Amino acid sequence: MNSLSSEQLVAMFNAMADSMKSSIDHLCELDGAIGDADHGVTMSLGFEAVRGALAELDPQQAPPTVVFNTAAKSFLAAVGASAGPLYATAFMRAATAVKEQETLDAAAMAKVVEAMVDGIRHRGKAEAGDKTMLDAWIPAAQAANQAPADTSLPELMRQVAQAANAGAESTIGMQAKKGRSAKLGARSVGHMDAGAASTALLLNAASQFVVTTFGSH
Amino acid sequence: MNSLSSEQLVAMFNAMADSMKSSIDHLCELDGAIGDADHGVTMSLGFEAVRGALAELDPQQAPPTVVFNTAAKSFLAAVGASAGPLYATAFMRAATAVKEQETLDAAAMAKVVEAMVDGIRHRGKAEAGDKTMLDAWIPAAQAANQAPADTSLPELMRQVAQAANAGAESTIGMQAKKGRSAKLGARSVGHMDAGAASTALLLNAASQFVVTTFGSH
Amino acid sequence: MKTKKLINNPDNIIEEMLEGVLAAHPDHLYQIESSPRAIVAKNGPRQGKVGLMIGGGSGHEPTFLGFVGKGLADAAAIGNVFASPPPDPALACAKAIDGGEGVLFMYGNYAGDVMNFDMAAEMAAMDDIEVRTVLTTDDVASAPIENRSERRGVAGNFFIFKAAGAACDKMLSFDECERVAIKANDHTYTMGVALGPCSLPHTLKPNFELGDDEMEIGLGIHGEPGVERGKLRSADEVTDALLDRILDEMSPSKGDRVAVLVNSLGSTSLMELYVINRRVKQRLDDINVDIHASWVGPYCTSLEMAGASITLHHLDGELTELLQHPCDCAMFRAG
Amino acid sequence: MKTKKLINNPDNIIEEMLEGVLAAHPDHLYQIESSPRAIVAKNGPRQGKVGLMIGGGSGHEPTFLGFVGKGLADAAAIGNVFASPPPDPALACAKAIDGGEGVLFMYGNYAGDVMNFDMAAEMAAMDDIEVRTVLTTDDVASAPIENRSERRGVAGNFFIFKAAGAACDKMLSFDECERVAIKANDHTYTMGVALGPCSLPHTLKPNFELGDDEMEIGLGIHGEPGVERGKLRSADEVTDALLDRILDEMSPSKGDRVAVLVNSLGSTSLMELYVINRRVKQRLDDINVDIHASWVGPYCTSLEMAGASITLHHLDGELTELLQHPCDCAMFRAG
Ligand SMILES: Nc1ncnc2c1ncn2[C@@H]1O[C@H](COP(=O)(O)OP(=O)(O)O)[C@@H](O)[C@H]1O
Ligand SMILES: Nc1ncnc2c1ncn2[C@@H]1O[C@H](COP(=O)(O)OP(=O)(O)O)[C@@H](O)[C@H]1O
Ligand SMILES: [Mg+2]
Ligand SMILES: [Mg+2]
Ligand SMILES: [Mg+2]
Ligand SMILES: [Mg+2]
Repeated sequence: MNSLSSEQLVAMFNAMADSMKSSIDHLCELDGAIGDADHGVTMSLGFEAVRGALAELDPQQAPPTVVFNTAAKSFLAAVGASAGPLYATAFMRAATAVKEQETLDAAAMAKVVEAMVDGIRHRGKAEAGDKTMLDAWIPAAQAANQAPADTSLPELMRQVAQAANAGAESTIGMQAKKGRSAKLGARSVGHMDAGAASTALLLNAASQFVVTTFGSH
Repeated sequence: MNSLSSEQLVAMFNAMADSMKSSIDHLCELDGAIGDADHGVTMSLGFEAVRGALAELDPQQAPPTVVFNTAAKSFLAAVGASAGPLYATAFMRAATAVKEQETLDAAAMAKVVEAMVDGIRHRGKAEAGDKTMLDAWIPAAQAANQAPADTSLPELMRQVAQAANAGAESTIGMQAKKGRSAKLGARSVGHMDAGAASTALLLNAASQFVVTTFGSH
Repeated sequence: MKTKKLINNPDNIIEEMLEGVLAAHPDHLYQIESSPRAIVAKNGPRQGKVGLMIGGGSGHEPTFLGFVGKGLADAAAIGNVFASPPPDPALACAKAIDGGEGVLFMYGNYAGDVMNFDMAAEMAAMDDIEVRTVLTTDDVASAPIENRSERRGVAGNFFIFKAAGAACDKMLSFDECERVAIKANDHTYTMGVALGPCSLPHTLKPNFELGDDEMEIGLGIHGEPGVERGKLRSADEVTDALLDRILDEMSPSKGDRVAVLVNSLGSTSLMELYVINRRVKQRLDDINVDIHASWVGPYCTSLEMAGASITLHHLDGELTELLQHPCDCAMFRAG
Repeated sequence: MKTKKLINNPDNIIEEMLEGVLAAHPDHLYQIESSPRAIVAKNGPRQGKVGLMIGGGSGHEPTFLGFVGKGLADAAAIGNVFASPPPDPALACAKAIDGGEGVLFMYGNYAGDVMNFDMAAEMAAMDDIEVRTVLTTDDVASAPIENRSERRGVAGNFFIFKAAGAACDKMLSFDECERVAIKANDHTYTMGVALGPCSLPHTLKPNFELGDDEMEIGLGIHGEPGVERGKLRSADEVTDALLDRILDEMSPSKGDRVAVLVNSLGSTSLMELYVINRRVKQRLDDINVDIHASWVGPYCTSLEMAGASITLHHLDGELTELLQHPCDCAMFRAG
């Protein structure tokens, strides 16, 4: 069965970093409509810091749990903001979830996604429907959780990404309840949440990476 | 012979005030190209102050010399800037030049224009060709001075205004030597001097007023 | 079209700004070597004194950096532009300024700041430093009065930090310092208006759009949408609109005293601010409210945003004394 | 498209601004009743002291108003936006601050100011008040060094007025005060850069045009064209371009001391100014020039113009002492 090595996991983080870098303006624009216009900068700075920290690791010596923990620390230290604690906590939970694993197969990746959602929920105390990144992450975790046991890693990631896309889309109709845009009330309706948008981009980049690495089945 | 009463002189000042008011943006733009973009504001504020002060006079009791002195004081008090001392001095000289006169005929108006030039020259210490309002005032005074003794008041004013127009035009090719735009050196070439432009506008408004009042001969 | 700024690589802008700040204010401030986004007052922190840490995203200068100094804040944790700092600099500040009596964390109420500073507080607790947090929530426009605790902290920080800093400097107990901080926040009301956007150094694009003849009342200091968008009105009308909402909530009695802050969001000139201040004085005179003191200028900015805010700090004897207490900061002095 | 401003009728803007200034700073300033554009320090002027009057057009706040106070200027004569005041307020100031030892007039070297203030000086002489004038000419870009006396006065006013004000406050003789003022001016060098225009309240139109990606070095504080227009460069490159011209003229020796002013023309943010200040420090460190003190912020603005200027004040023992001399003004305090 397909399974990501630590080296491949690092490469997947780099693919996500690339995706954030090329989306800076787009995400800032989304955040600008109902927030403070910095989400693209924050996500890109954060993932560039992750890229840099992971490059220092020797993937032979560093199992996936170390990769996630390194990502957590470097992301947080680089950016703060809302995204910092949320993603740092998410990555730390992911690190715990894969503590014993040498490589990550479909089942492990499903655990990763679910652990990340737990982390984001724990840190931010938001609920589904509050118009945050959770509205992309929760359906992503549900897709991972509901996938049959024999789903391949590429197929799993495809479904996860697709669910995140739909989740991000669904935030357009929502009224913000958490975060900066919450002060907006009804005026937040009609705009996609920037954090949900970046979630979808990240999971699509991850899915694409897996497909490229293993083929689509 | 045609001769301006004090009442008509006041009305002529009001016509000049109207002209300045409708030229604020134009004169500011000219000043902006090589100066500090305020000449239209200054001239209009100044002439509005003159309008206000002259309205307080009883023209029956106030000979032309009083009108000019009142204009000098109110203009200066309202605006300062470069235009303030220059026009205040000019009006004071005009007041002296017509001290004995009950009304102003062509000869008196010629003296007024020449006295004003003397005042501006005395106060500003500029020379012909320095790219200032003098480059419109000096030809205006020359026209007044060279007009045959029998020139009618409307005709005199027409010639004065025409000379000022040509003088203002001639500043386009000049390099500034006095005033704010003097720091510019060669970059001042190609722009009409704002003070010369307002001089032409003032003298045209005055000429038009005289023509309207007395007909063109 | 990109907004023009005098910057170098935007990735380094905070470090470069801090280098410039330290170069200009070496007698007031130092940077913690292991955590350079932690900026500490040279003469503030001392044994037996409650420490006061403030902080938040950059781009609001002189808030927060400028209010670090003897008599006001002991340290500031500095984030990226409009982004909360991570926990690390806040933790480093807490350690540097702890005088054994606990450390007060004060900052504007934004989700990101709360998460990061709370993490820092938890970490400080592990090092046996007691941290308590008082959030500033002076932005009247950002939530109805029933939900005051959800409001954002904006320019009123100036008065709230000043009161708390004075309490700390007077060596009051942790309980007292916390009480004073909460009280100062409760007595502080801000309303702002924006006329034009600012641009983040990374994007150089306006962070919101506003019609050529429009203004927005209640817009946040990071460009978060406000409560009312409309045609630009005269300074007096805008001042009245802002003051009406403030006075409505504050409901001062005749003879009450206030301190006033008329603040520029960035590019609005002192000339305009003083015109506004004139109207504030007229309105307060009309209802017999005394002005104890006024500050007019750029105290809490949003980079080069155009607009202004008005803050009233509703004084009683205690708050007056705290306001008068001397302080000596890099970018602000009083007393 | 009109520039948006928080103003009322522009014809009243100076009176309204002054009303707001007096409302905010009643302990520092008063207005002469018969000449309301004459603003006088409450605690500055006194018998036996040379009086210092500064002044010029409005729109540069906190210059000139903000520098009136004990230890600095005794009074300021206030003009319309970018327009010299008429002689009357200057004369009123001179009368109000004359302590029997004479009055020093100091202001930037602009034709309009010279004409108006000279008229005031002549009128003062008729009232037996001796007036001497020292023009500030710190703008390096505005004329070649051979014609230093033709240069404009810009942000360096800050240091020049400070030195002269200290000399007056120390009760030095008229000759000494004049000597110090001239010396301070000779030791002060400013270079500025503009990134965008401002608009006069009456026209609400940009006072000059600049390409979307352009800057102009040496542009005057009223928008007068500068010496070099080009593509916007990085903060470090621009700082170097400005400093190179200053250092070239000042030609400091190793171990010399300077005071630094990094000034915003209006909408350029503190963040950018501190980035510039960082580079100034690096450059001065490189050539072993000591920084005695630095000021960073909006000290001499052009309404909301975008851009900045750098001023170096070349110190010796005397100028250092004068700079350190305390002053307490409405918008500025030192010592
Ligand atoms: N409490 C929360 N729980 C989950 N997600 C949140 C929460 N608060 C904010 N977010 C997400 O963070 C995004 C904003 O992130 P970012 O712009 O980086 O931080 P900031 O809000 O500090 O500027 C929002 O679009 C939203 O998706
Ligand atoms: N010394 C001078 N002599 C004659 N005219 C002058 C002199 N200096 C300036 N001017 C005129 O004044 C005009 C500028 O006036 P204005 O804009 O009102 O004043 P300021 O230069 O103070 O902004 C110039 O265009 C020029 O024509
Ligand atoms: Mg954001
Ligand atoms: Mg002008
Ligand atoms: Mg943010
Ligand atoms: Mg002018």
